[in-house]
Amino acid sequence: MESKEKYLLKMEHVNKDFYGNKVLKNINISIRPGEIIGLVGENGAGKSTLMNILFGDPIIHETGGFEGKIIFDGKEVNFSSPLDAIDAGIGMVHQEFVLIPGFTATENILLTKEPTRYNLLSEVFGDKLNVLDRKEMKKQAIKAIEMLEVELDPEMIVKEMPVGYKQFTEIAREVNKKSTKLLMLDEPTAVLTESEADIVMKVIKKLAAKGVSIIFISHRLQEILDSCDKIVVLRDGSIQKELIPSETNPREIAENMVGRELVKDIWKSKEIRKFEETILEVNKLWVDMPGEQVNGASFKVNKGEIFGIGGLTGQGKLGIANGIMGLYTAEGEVKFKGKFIHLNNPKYVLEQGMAFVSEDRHGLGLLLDQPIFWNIAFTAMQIKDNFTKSLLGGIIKWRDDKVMIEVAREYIEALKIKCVNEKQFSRELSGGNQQKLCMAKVFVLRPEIMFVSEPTRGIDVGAKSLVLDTLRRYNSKYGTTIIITSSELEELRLTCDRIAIVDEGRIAGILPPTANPVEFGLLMLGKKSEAEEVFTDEGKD
Amino acid sequence: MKEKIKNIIENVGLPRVIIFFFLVLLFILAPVVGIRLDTSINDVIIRFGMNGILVLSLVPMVKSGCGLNFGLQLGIIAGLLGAVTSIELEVTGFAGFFTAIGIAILVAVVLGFLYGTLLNKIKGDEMVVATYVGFSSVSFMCIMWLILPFKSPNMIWPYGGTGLRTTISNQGYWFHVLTDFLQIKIGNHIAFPTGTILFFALLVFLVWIFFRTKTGTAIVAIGSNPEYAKSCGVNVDKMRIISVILSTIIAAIGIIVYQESFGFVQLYMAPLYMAFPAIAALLLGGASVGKASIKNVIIGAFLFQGILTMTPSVINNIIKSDMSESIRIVVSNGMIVYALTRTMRVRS
Amino acid sequence: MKNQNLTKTLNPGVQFLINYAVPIIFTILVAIAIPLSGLSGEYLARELMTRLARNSFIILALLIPVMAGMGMNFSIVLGAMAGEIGLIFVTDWQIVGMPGILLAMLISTPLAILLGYFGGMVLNRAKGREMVTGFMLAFFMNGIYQLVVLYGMGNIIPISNSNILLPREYGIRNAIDLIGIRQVLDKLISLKVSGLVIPVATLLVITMLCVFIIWFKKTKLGQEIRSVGQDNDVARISGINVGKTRILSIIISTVLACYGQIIFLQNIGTMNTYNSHEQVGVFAIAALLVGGASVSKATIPNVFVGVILFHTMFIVSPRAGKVLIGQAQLGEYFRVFVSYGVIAFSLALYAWRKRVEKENERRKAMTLKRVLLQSNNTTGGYKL
Amino acid sequence: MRKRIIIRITLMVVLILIGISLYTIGKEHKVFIDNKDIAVGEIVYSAEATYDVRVDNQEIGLLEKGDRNVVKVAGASHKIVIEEIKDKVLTGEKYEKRFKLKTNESATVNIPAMINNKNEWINKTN
Repeated sequence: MESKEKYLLKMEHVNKDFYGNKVLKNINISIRPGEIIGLVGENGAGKSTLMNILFGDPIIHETGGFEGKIIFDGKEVNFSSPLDAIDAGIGMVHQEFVLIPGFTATENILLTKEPTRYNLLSEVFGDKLNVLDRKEMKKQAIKAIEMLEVELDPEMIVKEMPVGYKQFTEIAREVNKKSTKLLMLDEPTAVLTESEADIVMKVIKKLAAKGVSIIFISHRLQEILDSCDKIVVLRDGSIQKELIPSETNPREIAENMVGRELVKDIWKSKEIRKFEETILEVNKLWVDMPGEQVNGASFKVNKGEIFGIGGLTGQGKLGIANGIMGLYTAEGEVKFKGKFIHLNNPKYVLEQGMAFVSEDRHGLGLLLDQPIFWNIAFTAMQIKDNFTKSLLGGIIKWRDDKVMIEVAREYIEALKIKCVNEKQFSRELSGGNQQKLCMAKVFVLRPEIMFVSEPTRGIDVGAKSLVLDTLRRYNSKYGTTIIITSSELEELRLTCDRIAIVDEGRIAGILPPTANPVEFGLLMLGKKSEAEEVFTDEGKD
Repeated sequence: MKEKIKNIIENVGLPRVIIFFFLVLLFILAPVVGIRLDTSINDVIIRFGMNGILVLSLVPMVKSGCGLNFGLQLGIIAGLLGAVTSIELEVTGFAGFFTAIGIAILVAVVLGFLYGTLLNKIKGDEMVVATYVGFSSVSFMCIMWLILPFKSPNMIWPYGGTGLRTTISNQGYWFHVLTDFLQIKIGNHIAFPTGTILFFALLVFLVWIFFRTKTGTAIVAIGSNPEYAKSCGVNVDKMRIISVILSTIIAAIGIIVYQESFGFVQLYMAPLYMAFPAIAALLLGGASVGKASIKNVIIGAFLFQGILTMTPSVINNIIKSDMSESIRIVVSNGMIVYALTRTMRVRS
Repeated sequence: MKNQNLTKTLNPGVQFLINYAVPIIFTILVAIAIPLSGLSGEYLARELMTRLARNSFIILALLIPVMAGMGMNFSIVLGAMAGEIGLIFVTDWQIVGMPGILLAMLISTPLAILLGYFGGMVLNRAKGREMVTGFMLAFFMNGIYQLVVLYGMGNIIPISNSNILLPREYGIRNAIDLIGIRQVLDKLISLKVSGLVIPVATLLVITMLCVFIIWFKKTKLGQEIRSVGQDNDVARISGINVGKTRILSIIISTVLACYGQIIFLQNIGTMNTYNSHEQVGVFAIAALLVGGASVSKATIPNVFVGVILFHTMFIVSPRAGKVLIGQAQLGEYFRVFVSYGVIAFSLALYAWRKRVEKENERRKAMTLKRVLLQSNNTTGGYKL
Repeated sequence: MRKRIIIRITLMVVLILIGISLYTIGKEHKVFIDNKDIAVGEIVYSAEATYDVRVDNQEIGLLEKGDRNVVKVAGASHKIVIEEIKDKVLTGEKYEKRFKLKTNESATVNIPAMINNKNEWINKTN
């Protein structure tokens, strides 16, 4: 019984699967009051699912709940909604700000928890007609802010706050719920500058000193080493290792996070290709893509190679391709075959001979409500006037459905796209086949550089290798330069000739696929000091 | 079986099912209360020819993702200008009809361009802004009808008043040039308006051709996924303007055909609410805010005109009072409200 | 590199001009039209006072849905219909004077609540296009109203007063004389100040509504409505029932519009059974927009500035038209054009600014981050 | 919570009561005033003078012999005041009566009967 008293939270043998896909395996974590736990892991390692279970996200229940036991504050719990979790004393600070922009800090801190004054009309129309007690609200807000020991004007409007202050407001709101015993923070420093992040970390430590237990996810290694009492490294849904900061080093963390050695063997049997000519030169690229901002990335890609871009989610790796292709506002210098190209003009870039398979298949990869042959031929028709017949001396460019269908059939055959026929709507295809369709669309253009983002996201294992094989074959057959952006380091290492890791919107380093996985891990965690930089000519300031 | 029926109703939409059966009921009741079915059907066909083109004019804008064209009145204004000018120029017969259309197209291109440019600046709020752009341009034209220097005695107020009359007869100019073209008369009751229907078919064919071209294809792509189209190098704004111009031109032609059959050019506030019946008809034909086809136009125009023709005669005969106006308001506006609330549910 | 003008914030003067474009243009228009019309100041003041008392209430009914982020509530027409049905009954029962007005309000309240609930539900299903849906809903309900009043009343719904029934003995006449309650509220307490009759009681009622709205903003419900209006998602995550809150705001607006229409009609003294409500939404919204309100922000001062500017234009434009081209008709059309035009212009301006501002904010945030990153060379990794 | 339900129900009841009372105090009635001869049993009371008539302080005007006038009044209880006029001069003779009307009732007041305090001075009809 003694041990139960000592721990605020105990997770025992927690398992969770999504439709048969195991995402958490036998998780055991215990937290003492006032303890800070850092959660580290690659994308898809299970960090978010773990948090969602603790916070009672409805999605967990909708997908059949979880196995195992969670004991919180001495009682076994199984929250079915965030409100239950909040009532029990769990607070959560999301990665995206959950604040009303036009309200003051006070109003946000106390949103839906406002103290009110009684009022006769409430007897008729309910408590909602009680008048807010502004004085008391301010008092409570100041108290919560004081707990954080930061300078934050309670009357400041959120819209006008610097990002760091917004984060303080969020934390203050969680703290204000008097019952909060456990605070979870999902990448609380991701959007902050270094000095702001320092203050947030200090706040977290102060809260812990006051007895609040804290779990936080971060990819900034230094933060974790500096602040945590315990570091939990997740990999593939299970706890790889629990580490004590004073007894570990960045290398060990990275090793536990990535640590796979299988790939090297595969590469032993393959030749390392050498490339001479530079085809694409990117210099100080800035891309304004929400959630994937690029902050001055520089790199070179050689003609004919398969170039990988990896990194953790939200660090900006997706922004690079989107920016160059003109889908998000970009600034910087991009040289293609030695010639500067205009940014922010998708048509121009396509005409130059670059093409893009987007990570967002449903959003901008496909015309879901149009037939397959349209999807394959559309871009080529618009850019290269393929599949059109000129009538009346070129006044009318008639769409040639017959040729479109022929070509579509060719690609369905070549890429083994499973479908009824070429007239089927692309919405009805499976994820893997939709992905092939996206690639077919680009193949038809015969580009010189092909960007492929997250080619295997959301498709099943069998289809994954098929997609990657197709890319490799296309590369060797036509010598097309391919730039793959992916969250899966494994697949990058299997496919690419060189791999760049993006961190905080910049290239942290470029490594050969044969490099030690730990080096990749270190780059992802923002530590390039120990990484080999033989391949990195750029990226330095 | 029950499931199946439920599914069909779900897919087609309850209001459409109700309206369809209501129409069937009206046709069944018609002979009972002593209304000749053949004349009724003939009436429906004539009115279909009158209004079909206006319904068709909505299609390009729906296809390009601009939503239902609540600013249809702009096209109508272009058409009115064409009609009035052709009468002023004293051109008669087919020549007059095509002069009217020619001028209307010129005006429609200009108005459509301006309208399209505006709609590009306010993406996402097209419908509500378009409604009031339509209303305000109709009332602006009211002022113009007063002060534009038209001289034809057939059009201005007889005793010294300034400005055009509220209704101008086109008899003696191009009244029924289409309707009487190759008209097929069967007995005393049926006069099939071959010319009108042929002209409608011609426009339908032209629209069909347009959507088979490279530009048309791009417009369809924008409508189904603007992000996709943009990523494929399509100039989304330009294509949207083209679709708006096209819609405006067809609406302009549509109103001229309407007047040709009706016999009068109606100015001032007459066009104010003309967008709604056309939109309701298209929706009734199975279109939605984001999707419309030529099939929807034909089915919708037929059903809607069927209701409009049949309700007054049948209902009045049964209950001896004219409820048709109210029923028309409920049916057409109810259909639009239904469609506006419907699409959001599908998306979310 | 493109769109760089977006990074620049507009200078405050230009910002002001854009924000208040509508009231500024209107002030200029009115300033030109008043001398043209040749109307005396006294006449103007008298007319304006009448219109201020008559129209303010129903415009105030628009404020709460704006707070809830639902834009201009075109479906206040539903409330107006409810008020008219109340008046029909009161006239039928021959209840006169203040009791008549109060009873009309009392019996139309449940109806207005019901219609508001219905309207709110419909608008909830049309998130993002509330305005056009509300507008069409008003048209649709107008048809239902016709069916009820023109065919149901005296038939299914008992109406005994033959004065308001059509000769065919069912259906209400086109115009109802509200002689029993004509200007009863306006004359309840009236004050004469050098020829100007001030309907004190009506103005008091309007003041009370203003106080109510100010108070309402301070309640918990008011706070919830404001948060829903600013950010649907954040409000929902914070545990606010967004759908219900939106419906409530429409109900309140509908009930207020119902009272507003009763106040309006008691001043006019006759009711056009089938037309009185038709333009209520358009004129109220146009007036509010003329007062400097936008789709997302409307205040009490906007209401009064709007009533004064908009109705001054209404009063003077037929005369001004007559002077200009010798036709009063021109002025009539001009004011219709202005009503619609103001709405079109304001809505378009708002939609355009919404897009530009969103872009602007993003650009600003990015530039800020860029400056921070460049001044801070250590980013990209923490050195040990 | 209980308290709240009671308050709400009471409020409902109060509102309904207010509605009913508004109905009664606002209900309009027609009151006819006759300055005509009237027979009560065997006796005939004849109209002899002109009267100035007021109902609920609402001036109706002069009613000459044999005349009838009508006035619309709101509410349930009413007061009628008549003053005798002979040779265009107020004689100072003043009579006052109060009466109540139910909903949907209208009344006919006979001045000669009223002056003579006969029960038949008022005749209420639906």
